[in-house]
Formats: sequence, structure tokens, C-alpha cells
Amino acid sequence: DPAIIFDLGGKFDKSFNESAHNGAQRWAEETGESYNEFEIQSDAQREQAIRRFAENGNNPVVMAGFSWATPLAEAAGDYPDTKFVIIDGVVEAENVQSVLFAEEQGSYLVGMMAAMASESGTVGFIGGMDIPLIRNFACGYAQGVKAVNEDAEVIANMTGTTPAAWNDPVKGSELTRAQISQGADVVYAAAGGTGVGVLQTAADEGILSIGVDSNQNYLHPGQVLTSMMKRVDNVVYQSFMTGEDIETGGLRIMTLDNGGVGYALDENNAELVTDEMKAAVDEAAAAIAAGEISVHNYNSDESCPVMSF
Amino acid sequence: MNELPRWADVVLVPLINIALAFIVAGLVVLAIGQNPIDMVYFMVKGALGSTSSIGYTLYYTTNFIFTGLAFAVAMNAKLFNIGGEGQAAIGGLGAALVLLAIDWPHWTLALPAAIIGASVFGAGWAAIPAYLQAKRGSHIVITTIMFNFIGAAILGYLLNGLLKKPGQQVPESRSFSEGAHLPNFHEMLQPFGIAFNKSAPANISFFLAIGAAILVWLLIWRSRIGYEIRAFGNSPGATLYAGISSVRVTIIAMLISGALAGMMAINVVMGEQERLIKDFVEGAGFMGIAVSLMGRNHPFGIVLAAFLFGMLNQGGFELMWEMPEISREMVLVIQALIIIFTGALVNMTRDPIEKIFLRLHKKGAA
Amino acid sequence: MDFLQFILTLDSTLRLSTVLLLACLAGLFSERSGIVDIGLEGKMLISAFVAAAIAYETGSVWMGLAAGMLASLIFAMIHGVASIIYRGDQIISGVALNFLASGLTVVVGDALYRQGGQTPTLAGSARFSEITLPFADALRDVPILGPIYSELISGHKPLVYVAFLAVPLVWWVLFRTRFGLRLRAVGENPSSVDTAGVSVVGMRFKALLITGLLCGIAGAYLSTSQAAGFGKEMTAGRGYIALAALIFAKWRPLHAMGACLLFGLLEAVSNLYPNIDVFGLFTIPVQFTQTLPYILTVIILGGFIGRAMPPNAIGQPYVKER
Amino acid sequence: MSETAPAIELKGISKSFGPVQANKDISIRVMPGTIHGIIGENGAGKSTLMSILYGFYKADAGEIFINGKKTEIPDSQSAIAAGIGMVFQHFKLVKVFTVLENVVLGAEDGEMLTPSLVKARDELTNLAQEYGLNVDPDALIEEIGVGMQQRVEILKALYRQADILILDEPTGVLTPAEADQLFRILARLKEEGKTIILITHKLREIMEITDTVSVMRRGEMTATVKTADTNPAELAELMVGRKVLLRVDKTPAKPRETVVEVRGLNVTDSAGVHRVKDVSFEIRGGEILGIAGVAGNGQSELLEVLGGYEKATGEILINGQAIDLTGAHSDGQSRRKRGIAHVPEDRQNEGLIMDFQAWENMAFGYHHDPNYQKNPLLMDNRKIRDETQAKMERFDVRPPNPDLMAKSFSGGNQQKIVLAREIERNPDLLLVGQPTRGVDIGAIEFIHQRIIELRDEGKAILLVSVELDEILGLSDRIAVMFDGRIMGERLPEETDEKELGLLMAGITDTKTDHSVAEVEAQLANAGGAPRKEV
Ligand SMILES: Nc1ncnc2c1ncn2[C@@H]1O[C@H](COP(=O)(O)OP(=O)(O)OP(=O)(O)O)[C@@H](O)[C@H]1O
Ligand SMILES: Nc1ncnc2c1ncn2[C@@H]1O[C@H](COP(=O)(O)OP(=O)(O)OP(=O)(O)O)[C@@H](O)[C@H]1O
Ligand SMILES: [Mg+2]
Ligand SMILES: [Mg+2]
Repeated sequence: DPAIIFDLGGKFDKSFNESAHNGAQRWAEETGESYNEFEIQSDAQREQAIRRFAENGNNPVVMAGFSWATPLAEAAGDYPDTKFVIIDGVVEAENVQSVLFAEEQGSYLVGMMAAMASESGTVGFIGGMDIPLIRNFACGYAQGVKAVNEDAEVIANMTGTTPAAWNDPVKGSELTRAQISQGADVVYAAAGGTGVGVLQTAADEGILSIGVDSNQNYLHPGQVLTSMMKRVDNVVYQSFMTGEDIETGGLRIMTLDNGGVGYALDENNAELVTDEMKAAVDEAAAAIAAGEISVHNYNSDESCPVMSF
Repeated sequence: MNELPRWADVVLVPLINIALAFIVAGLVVLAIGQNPIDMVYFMVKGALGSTSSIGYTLYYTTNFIFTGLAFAVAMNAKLFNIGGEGQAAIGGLGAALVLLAIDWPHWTLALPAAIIGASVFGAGWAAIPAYLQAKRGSHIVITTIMFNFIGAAILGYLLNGLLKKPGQQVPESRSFSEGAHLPNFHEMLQPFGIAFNKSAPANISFFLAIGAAILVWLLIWRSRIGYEIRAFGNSPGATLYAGISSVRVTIIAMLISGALAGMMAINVVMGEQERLIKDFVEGAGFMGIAVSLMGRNHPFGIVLAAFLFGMLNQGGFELMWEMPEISREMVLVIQALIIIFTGALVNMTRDPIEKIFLRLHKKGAA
Repeated sequence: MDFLQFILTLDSTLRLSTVLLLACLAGLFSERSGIVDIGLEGKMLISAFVAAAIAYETGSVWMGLAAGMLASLIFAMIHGVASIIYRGDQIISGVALNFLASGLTVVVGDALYRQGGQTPTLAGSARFSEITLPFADALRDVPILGPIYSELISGHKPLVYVAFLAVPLVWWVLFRTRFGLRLRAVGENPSSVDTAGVSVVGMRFKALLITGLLCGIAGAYLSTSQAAGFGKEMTAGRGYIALAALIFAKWRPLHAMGACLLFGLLEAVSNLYPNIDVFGLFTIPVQFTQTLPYILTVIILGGFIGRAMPPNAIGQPYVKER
Repeated sequence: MSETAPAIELKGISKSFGPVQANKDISIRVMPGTIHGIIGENGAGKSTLMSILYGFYKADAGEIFINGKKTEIPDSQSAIAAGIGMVFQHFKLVKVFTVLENVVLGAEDGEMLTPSLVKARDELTNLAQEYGLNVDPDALIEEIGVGMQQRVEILKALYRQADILILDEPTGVLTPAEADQLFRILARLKEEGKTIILITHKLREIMEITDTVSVMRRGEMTATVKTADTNPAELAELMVGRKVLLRVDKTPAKPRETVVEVRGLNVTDSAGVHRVKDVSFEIRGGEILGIAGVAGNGQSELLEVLGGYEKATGEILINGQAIDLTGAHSDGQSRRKRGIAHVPEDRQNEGLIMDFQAWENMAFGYHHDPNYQKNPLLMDNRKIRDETQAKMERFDVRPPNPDLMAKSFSGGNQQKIVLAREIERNPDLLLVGQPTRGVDIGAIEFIHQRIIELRDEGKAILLVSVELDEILGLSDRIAVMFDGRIMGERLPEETDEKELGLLMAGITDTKTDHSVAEVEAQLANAGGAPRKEV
């Protein structure tokens, strides 16, 4: 059987892990087969969890989250017959497939939408834990905003520096209010479970919000502008489908072009996304896919041309 | 009035209390619709069922021995050091700095250096609350808790900045050099032809912990400073009369305590992760309190209690595979119940048992 | 910083202080009666969970509040049985109850909702909504006073008002009633209360009862007012900060309010201005601003702002016969 | 007599604390309008019996009758309802409360405080006039002296309309003049028809004021007699069960050269109170200097300075060499090295660690002794234990078992352990504080003999005691301290309790007569508040 290991925050974080979980579920429903899963409680359990699955004979073993990189690098060599997939991290090993997402591209699109929806010209970003990955979200978002409105202001806050930052909806809520007080009328939450508090408060306070990872539009219908989709579910689904034959030893990048990232449009936000908005964004998406617009990746040089952290 | 025979005091009462804790935990399990017998079975099997399980159990045991000893040393001076968590975290920082500083040629050189790094940093982190307690009377319980938060923030800051491996997401340091690798049980037992799981994290730190327990025993019950620590703990007022400096005792006890807590990092940071990660302490600092209480602040008892808690931890981990309906936090519930029954509610069982012994005694005398 | 933003910072301060204040007043009763309560954290946590779960199940936030208070009360009573009746160590009992709350909330929450210990998101009547005071909208545009009234004073969730109105009430109970006199006496010298014909056990249990109820409100506030549901470990050390505020306040209700507002302000400022730029010379990192409440607590406890004398009999079980 | 019911009748009261049987089948009758004394050695069970009557403890067996009616007294509330008031050996007052609040506590009239306080203030004025019990209702307890505190306790009982008043060792903390004042109040209460039970160790007081007296021994009531029909010697014998030497047996001192010289000593404590003012004296080898004084007048600080744990200014010379009074080397350890041994006033909180075994206690304060080290790191526990065994036998500690915890020895035997430790160190100067507090008469004899023996070996001894009998009996010279100063020095054979009592109240002109009011006013002037619970 294949197996999936979730990151801290758990499979029902309404965000990243949940997206992975959905992919696995979809596979199970379609194939009628079963898989193993595990939610770790702390960083120190990572290696133990990987080994537990490998020794149990699960194959492939998919893990979602950048934090898996080091423990996987440690363990992978001991199980040459097991195929591993790591999402958001890079491990150079024969039996590991590394999957990265071009978050900056998806964020760019929702940034454009934010700028167009904003009346005040000020938009917000609330990140989870302050790490390069999240800064990349912020940077892509800011680039999208500036592309629409050169003068727009982007207020960015990170929830914290510990993994607890993924799970602090109260803090998310306060940060949202703080940004509202600074004039923001659209906030983008890239903060895992913390984002639930962001979206909640935005809805309570009558401003728009943007979800992340999964489609979060349904959380507050009519009040979530869109969600930056990071199709972790697709990666998990495909990995499970391919099974033991999965190609390893390389890096796979999920972009706008190959459907890895995108923005969500459904009945919950249909009224919020104007035709004009949609047209502009789709055009940009095509341009990015074609390489005509290049969105700067924060990770490439640990800096962002349009904002500082 | 101590009418309980010693064996009843140190064996019978704790055993009854642990049993009570498990009974209540069992009720919780029943309440969420699961079978408590299965739970215990899978936990024991998960903790001792294979050399891999044993390796993990001993690995956790090692942590708990260190943090338990840390709490006990301070507790003998009646100082509630709730700061094991932060002291271990900063101890890890100390060990990591030492191990990252140079390319260590061999673990026999790296280990003593890391021990110094971990214990000096751990002790340093305990020193400020100790000083504030001794000199300014600030309640050590609160200050050490605050230092847990501050320690975590410092570690977070450094792992996001100075110590972070460039270009990576995870707030963790780069891995230590090969030479800093500590022999694990597999490597240690192989020469004797004993097969032990290759990847189980138990390592030579386990023996370091046992050694520390023996040293703590000598320190507390055989040395002069230990005498002073116990005297101060039993009767702070009396130390003035005897010319024992309360400031000195408070600070020394806390330094030793912090150093021991810091040593936990040898097991985790050096022995298992081989790099500095965030939150590697995983509550072991807090669990040290329970371990020490159960072990009645005595090194021998602490080693046994640490093993029990190690089993719980590892058994609880395995339980998630066997009974995914039971959240791993169940382990925390069991541990909390053990603290409640063996720590806070001791007299609930002790009083009646004492009465029984008193009656038997009177009958015997008559 | 313009005036409105200043007001909004204070507004945020009020929201953030509320939990601390409720917990701090809760701790005041316990500690004034001579019982150390390091378990404020756990009581809030269990209440936050139960309140969210019951509010979700019944759809009524008031049911949730009541249930949360009950849960916290049960924890307070366990602490009472351990420390009053069985003369157990109060710190150990408190620490253990904190663990128990951490574990139980997730075990039960996971068993009920299978969401990794979280409760489902609360909506509508399962959450507290804001109260707009009379004329708030009409007065909004009056300079200075308008924003103060309509932003700062009006427009909070009911429990915020409960917390701040509780302050004078607690003061009055403590210093103007028979109960208050006995409460203060039992924390100073329990045998004086005993020989005066008042039950020490009874007084201490009454005190813990109030502690339990107030902590219950604090916890329910977290999950049904400030957030919309329970999340694992959502108290995040606020119980300890409340305890520190209590010491800072020297166990007095009005001072407690001041201390909690200060901690709330620190949190609000660190939310609003995570990286503080000092004259463009260097930046105070966010880790520092976020850690400020803890650092401040240590400084306060270091006696640099006057030494706090706790109730005389605090922490010691009352034993007549050894 | 048979027609009036006794105010109090106890029948077959028994009470155990774990293995200790404090009261065994005790019966007693106290007639209304009388003062009934209870005497007995320490630990005889007097306080326990009274606490049972007051509902503080619950008896294991027995019945209580109040005014002929069987009454259940499960708690103090019921005792108060039955008209009983009690002044405990250790006062039960809230120190940070005012007098008024202490009086009202537990006897409030309703939920609101203010009406109760107003009413109590009036009532206190009345009581003050009626019985001469003047106290400032708004004074904080921690700021008034012990004598005043005792009045508050009596007022508490009267405010609750007690008809039966129990006083447990009320004079232990009072000067003779204050005690006289108390007895006048008690006489007045008796006139009013109140019944009083008085526990005391002082046979003189029993003879002076009681109508009947009961004697307790080892938990049993051994006798009840009319005071008029007995005498102190008989009572002492009833108490101990054998004839007792009520006087100390000693030969005149043969002083040698000066061992300790104290010059211009001043002590200010951590609270900023000036405790010892300009004290100078000297003690020669082979003599005992006794320091008399009401507790809290600087004697304790004097001992602490000499013992090395209180800082001071001035000069102390031991065998002609100055010792450091302020620096880093001023602690108990350095004093011991200079040949000073110290039997502290409070053996349970200072002299011993109650949860240490006897042998561990024998090293207490001397744990740095090189003889006790096995090697530079470890102590030689076996050696300490063997030494302890021998010392315990020499000092007749019962049982002579070095492995028992200090707490499991009786008070007298605990004191012997401390004495054994300090005297066997063969010090040049022995400091002794309250050597026989809480010790039974048999042990007192033994302890006094040991102190005299040490003197006869040529050592200097500084004795601090609140017991005037002890001071008069043991000392070769007596200094009286009041408000931190030495009021004067007397020779025991040339003075008496009355003169010392006046000096203890700070009155140096001891030749003329002084009224009680004068003594009292003088005491009220004394500087420092009482330092710790006595
Ligand atoms: N609360 C208690 N717990 C245990 N033992 C006690 C307690 N109170 C008294 N005892 C023991 O009971 C016995 C009688 O004590 P009690 O205080 O009644 O004596 P007493 O005659 O009042 O002595 P004293 O003259 O010292 O006041 C003693 O052995 C004492 O140690
Ligand atoms: N508070 C207490 N708790 C437990 N045991 C006690 C307590 N007080 C006294 N005891 C025990 O009771 C016994 C009698 O103690 P107590 O102090 O009454 O003796 P005593 O008759 O006063 O003797 P001494 O004259 O030597 O003081 C002691 O052996 C002691 O072990
Ligand atoms: Mg007594
Ligand atoms: Mg005695």
C-alpha cells in the first residue's frame, strides 16, 4: 500500500495537509484500495515515522512539508527498495522524488485580484511561520499587486517563528484586525490553521480574504475573494496512482503551466470575481506560462524586488 | 509521623497510584469508545516488542533521566525548576555551537566538548532565575516558565537567522560533521554479536544518563554540597544558623539542574538528529517533573520512572498505528494522571494505607 | 501614528487583555485564599474546548459558555480536593492539570470531530457577536470622543464587558463584604479563620469555585469570542502570563487590570509593529517584541518595580493534625 | 455545690495523633465563676485537651457538657455558640488586618462588612471601659506588641460573648508587670461570673490566682485539687511523678581571663529596625552571663550576631582577636572556626533539620570539618554516624539511635542532640538560647548540669532565656535587655524577679515603686515591633 505522512497541523488543517489528504482520499475512492497515513506530533518524530512506514513495507511513501527534507535524507538510503515523494522539499537520493511548487506564480495571480478588488489601495498578507517558503508566497503576491497598481501598499505580517505559528487562529485574527486598521481591505492568508482565524475575522469585519492551498472559498461564501490553489492533492493522487513505479531521483516543479498552482473559482466567489478581473488574471497566467512574465522566486536569492521583510 | 515502612512508602504507594492513573485513563478510553485493554497491550508491545521499539524506548528514557535528574537536584533544595524545557533547548544550542564550530575528528573528542557546551549553556539558562530567586526572591516557578518561552524564542531567532543552513526552509542548522556521530546501540552491540535495530536512536548517551544518575546520587547523598542542598531544602531557616549560604546553595543547585537538563540535548541533538532543530525538547523538560516525582526525587527511582515514561512515549507512538482512533495525546493524559495520583493526590492513598499499618502495628504491639 | 490608529491599538489591547484579566481575577481568588494556582492555563484550555464543542453541538454560545464554566469548575475542584483535602503540593497539582487539559482536549476533540483536536468552526449563534452600544454610530464622527466611544468602548463582544465590569465587582467583594474579609484572612492565616469559627476548607473551596467559574469564562472567551472554535493549545501560555500579572498586581484587583492591560498592549503592539525600526539604525526582531511580555514578567518579578508580598499562607496546606 | 451544674464537664476524653496518644480518658469539672488552672509538663496534652473543648481538634472518644447540658463541639463555631472563647498559645491573628477586622472576623453580622465594623467599634469601646482592655481598633496587628495582641485575643472572645474563657500559657510572652495586669483583668472577668481555664507552667501564678488546679502527665489527668490545699512542691511532684529539684545546684564561678569582649555593638535588621543599640559586655572563661529580657528586645539578634548570621557594627573580640562582623567571612562557619558554639533558640527551625537523621544532624554546621571528609569530594558518613552514636550515649538521648529522624525524638531529646553536638566541640564560647524551652523538668535538670560543667571547665557561656527562674539559677552575672539596650547588670544573689521585671520593662530606677500603668506605658514606647512569632 502507499502511505502518506502529514506535517504538523494535521490532515484537517483546512489548508496544506488537508489538500494532501484530499488527494489520497480521491485515489482511495476511485481505486477502492486503501492506504496508510500518519500525523506526527513533533519534529522529532519525523524520522521515526518514515522508518516505520518503510519497514512496514509501504510503497511509495509520500510526505507533505518542507520539514521532511533532513529526516528523509537520513533515512532514505536505508530503504533502497522504497520510493519516497517529498512535497515542498528537495532530497537528492536515488529513491526520492522531490516536488516543488511555484507558489510565487499562483500568489502573483491572487495578488492581481486583490489589487483589483481593493478600494483602499492597501492589501494585506498574513503568513504563518516566517520561513523562505512563506516569504515566497508574500513576494509573489506583492508582485501581482504591484503589477495592477504600482502605488498599492502591501502590508505583510508573519504569525510567528515557531511551528505554533501554523496554528494560532487568535493571533491570525488580531493580525487581520491590525491590518484592517492600517487600511487593508483584502487579506491573503498563507498561514495554515492560523488562516482560519484570518478568514473568519475578515468575514466578520466585512473585508475580503484570500485562502490558500486548498479551495477555502466555501468557508465564508461571498466573502473569500479566491484561494491560491496549491495542488498538493494532485501530486498525492498522481503519486499513489503511479505507485511503486514512480520516477525518482529527480525534481519536479509544479507550476501554472502544468496545473500545479492556480486560483479557485466556484459558486462561492462567483459574484466577487468580475469578468474584467478574470480576464486580466487569465491573461497574466498565460503570459507566465509562456515565460513572457517572469515572477521572481524569493528562494532564488532570498530577496524580493518589491518588498522587504 | 512516618509510620509507613519504607517499602510501602517507596513501592506500594506509587504502584497503587500508577494503577489508579491507568484505571482513570482506561475510563477515558472507554468514554471515547475504545478498548483500554487493547490500548495497554499495544502500548507495551509497541514499547518493548522489538529491538527497534526498545531502541526508541531507551532513547526517550535517556531524555527523561536527564530532565528528571535535573528537576530532582533542584527539588532537593525545594526549588521548583519548571524550566527544564528551556534549559534543555538552550543546552541544545550550546552543544550545537560546539559541534558546528569545528570538524570533529572523532566522537570521543566531540562528546566531552559537546557535554561542556550543553551543560554550560543549560546551567547558564538556569542561572538567571536562580539569581533572581536567591537575591530578589522572585518566584522561581514563574521565572523559569518565562525562561522557557524566552529560550524558545532565542532558539527560533537563531535558527531563522545565524544558524540556519542557507537557502532552506526549515529552521534548523546544518548537520554536524561525521566525526560527531555518537555510536548507537546497533554499533555498540555489534562487536558482541548482538543484533540490534540499526536505525533505533538509542545511543551511548543512555550510559551517560546512567552515569549522571550515579553522580547525582553521590552528589546529593555523599557530598558536602549535596548535604547543604538537602539541608537548605528541608529547612531553609536552619541554613543561616549552620553558615550555609542560601544564595550559594540556590545558585549551585540550579546550575547543576540546568546543566543536567541541557545534557538532554546530547541524546537528541548530537545522538539522534545530528543537527539543531527547533522544539527538539518535545515536552521532555516538563515530563522530567513527573519522572522525578514518581521516582521520589531519588536517582534510582528516576531511572525506573524514566523507563516507564519512555515506554509510555514509545508505546503511545506505536499505538497510533494500531489504534488510530486514539490520539497520541492519550499518552499525555496518562502522564498527567500519573502526576496527579503520585504527586498531588498521594495522601489520598497514603493516608488509608498508613492507617492500616498503624492498626496492624497496634495489634502487633498488643 | 495617527489618532485613529492609536485608538485601534487600544481597541486591540482591550480584546487581548480580556482573557488575561478574567484569568488573573480568577487566580486572585484562589491565591488570596492561600492556594497557588499555576493551573489557570489548564482550566482555560479545558473550558475553551468544552465551550466550543457544546456551542457547536447545541448551536448556542450561552450553552457553550455554561458548559465551559462547568468544565473549568471541575478542574478547580480537582485542584481543591488535591490541595485542600489531601494536602498535596499545589504546584504539582496545577502543572498536572495543565497537562491533563492539553491531553484531554485533543483526545476527546479528535475522537469527536476527527480534526486533529480542533472543533469545527463556529458560526452564527454558536459564537458571541459584538455589542454596539447606543449612539455608537451617531457619535462616530465627533472628533476625539467619537472614535473613543464608538471604536474603543463600543463594539466588543459581551465577555469583554463582563471582564472589565468584574474588576470593580471583585474589588467590592474583596474589601467590602464578609466573604472578602474571610477570604483575605484565610490566605494570610488560616488558623485565625478556623478558630474564629469559619471553615477553612469551606472558604478555600468557595474561592476555588469562583476561580473555576472565572477561568471558565476566560476559556470560553478564547474559543467563542476571540476565535471561532477550539484549536489545540489555544491558550498558548496566557494562563502563565495572567499569573505573572497577578503577582505584578500584588494580588489586588485594580492593579490586576492595569497589569493585564499592559500585557495586552504589548501583544497588540507586537502584532501591529512586528519589526520595530529604531531610528533606522537597527531593527528589533519580531522574536523580541513577541517575547517582551515574558521578559517584562521576569523584570517585574526581579523586584525592579517593587517587591510583591504574597498572601502569607500561600502554598502551604492547612494542617491541624500532622 | 451539687445544685449548680459545672460550667464545663469533660468525660472520658481521648485523642491520638497518629501513634502519639495526647489525651487518655480525661475527665474534669470546672465550676462556674471560678478560675481553674491546668499544669503539666510540655507535651502532657494540655493544649490538646483545650483545643478539643474549643472544637479545634476532634476527640476520638468522650463527652462534653456545658452548663450541665451535653454539647457536641465538632468545630470552633459550635464552641463559640456554646459560649466558649479561647486564647491560644500561639495567637490566631491576621497580622495584616487591623484590630477591628480581627475582632469582627467570623462574627460579622451580615454579608456587608461596614455595618459589622461600625458595630464592633462601639462594642470595643464598651469592653475597653468595662475591663480596662485598651487597644487602638485601627492599629495593624503586626505593628503592636505581644501584650496588645493578647488583649485583642481576649477582646475577640468577649466580643463573641464568651462566658467561658480558656487561656493557654498567656504569660509566657509577658513581663511580670504585664502578667499582673492580665491577672487583674482575669479577676475582673471572674467577678462578672465568667469561668476561666488557665494553662500555665508557672506554679507561682497558679498559687496566686486559681481556685482549683488540675495536673496532667503523659496525656492523663493525674490530680485535681483546691489551690488553697496545696503547695508548689507538691504540684511539681504531681507533674513529674517524682521529687524535683526546683533549684539549680552549682558552686561559685572561678572566672579566668576574658574570652569574649563586645564593644559598641549595633544591629539594624533587614526591615531597617534598629534592634541592638550600643551593647557592650565581656565574658570570662568559667563564667555564665545570663541575658534576661522580654522576647523581641534584641537578645535574639545578639545571639545571631555572635553566631555569625546577622550583620552588625561595633567590635567583638574573641580571645583578644577581632572577628569580622560584616564581611564575607562573617557566617556560621567562620564563627565555629573561632571556637564559638551555638545552641540556637529555635531548635526545630534552626538547630536541627527535622527530616534529617540524628547522625546527619550531628554534622549540621560542622559538615566542613575535615574529619568528616573521606576524600576531597565525599563525606565520611560512617564516621559521622559512629561519632553520633557515642555522643548520643554520653548525653543520654533516648532512644540512642542515630538513624532516627530528628522529628521522631521528643522535644527534650532533640535539645540534647543539639547540646551534644555543640558542647562536645569543646568551644571557647558557648551561646545558648532558651535551652529548656519545651523541655520537661527531668531533662531540664540534665541540661542545666551540662551547662554548669562546661562552665567549670573554664569556658565562657552566654545564656539567653525568657525564663527568669533559669536566668537567676544558672547565671553568674545577669544583664537585662530592653529595646536593644542593656539596662543594667546585676548579680543573681543581689537581685530578684521583681527588680529584673522592672528592668525588662526599661525602668532603671528600681528602688521606687512603679504603677502598672507606668510599666505599661514604658513597654509601649519600646522601639521595634515583635520580630517573629514567639
Ligand atoms: N497537631 C498535632 N499533630 C500531632 N501531634 C500533636 C499535635 N499537637 C500536639 N501533638 C502531640 O500531642 C502531645 C500533646 O501535646 P500538647 O500540645 O497538648 O501538649 P501541652 O501539654 O500543651 O504542651 P506544652 O506545654 O508544650 O504546650 C505531644 O506529644 C505533641 O507533640
Ligand atoms: N508533632 C508530632 N508529630 C509526630 N510525632 C510527634 C509529634 N510530637 C511528638 N511526637 C512524638 O511523640 C513523642 C512524645 O513527644 P513529646 O514532645 O510529647 O514528648 P515529651 O513528653 O514532651 O518529652 P520531652 O520531655 O522529651 O519533651 C515523641 O517521641 C515524638 O516522636
Ligand atoms: Mg500547649
Ligand atoms: Mg515535649
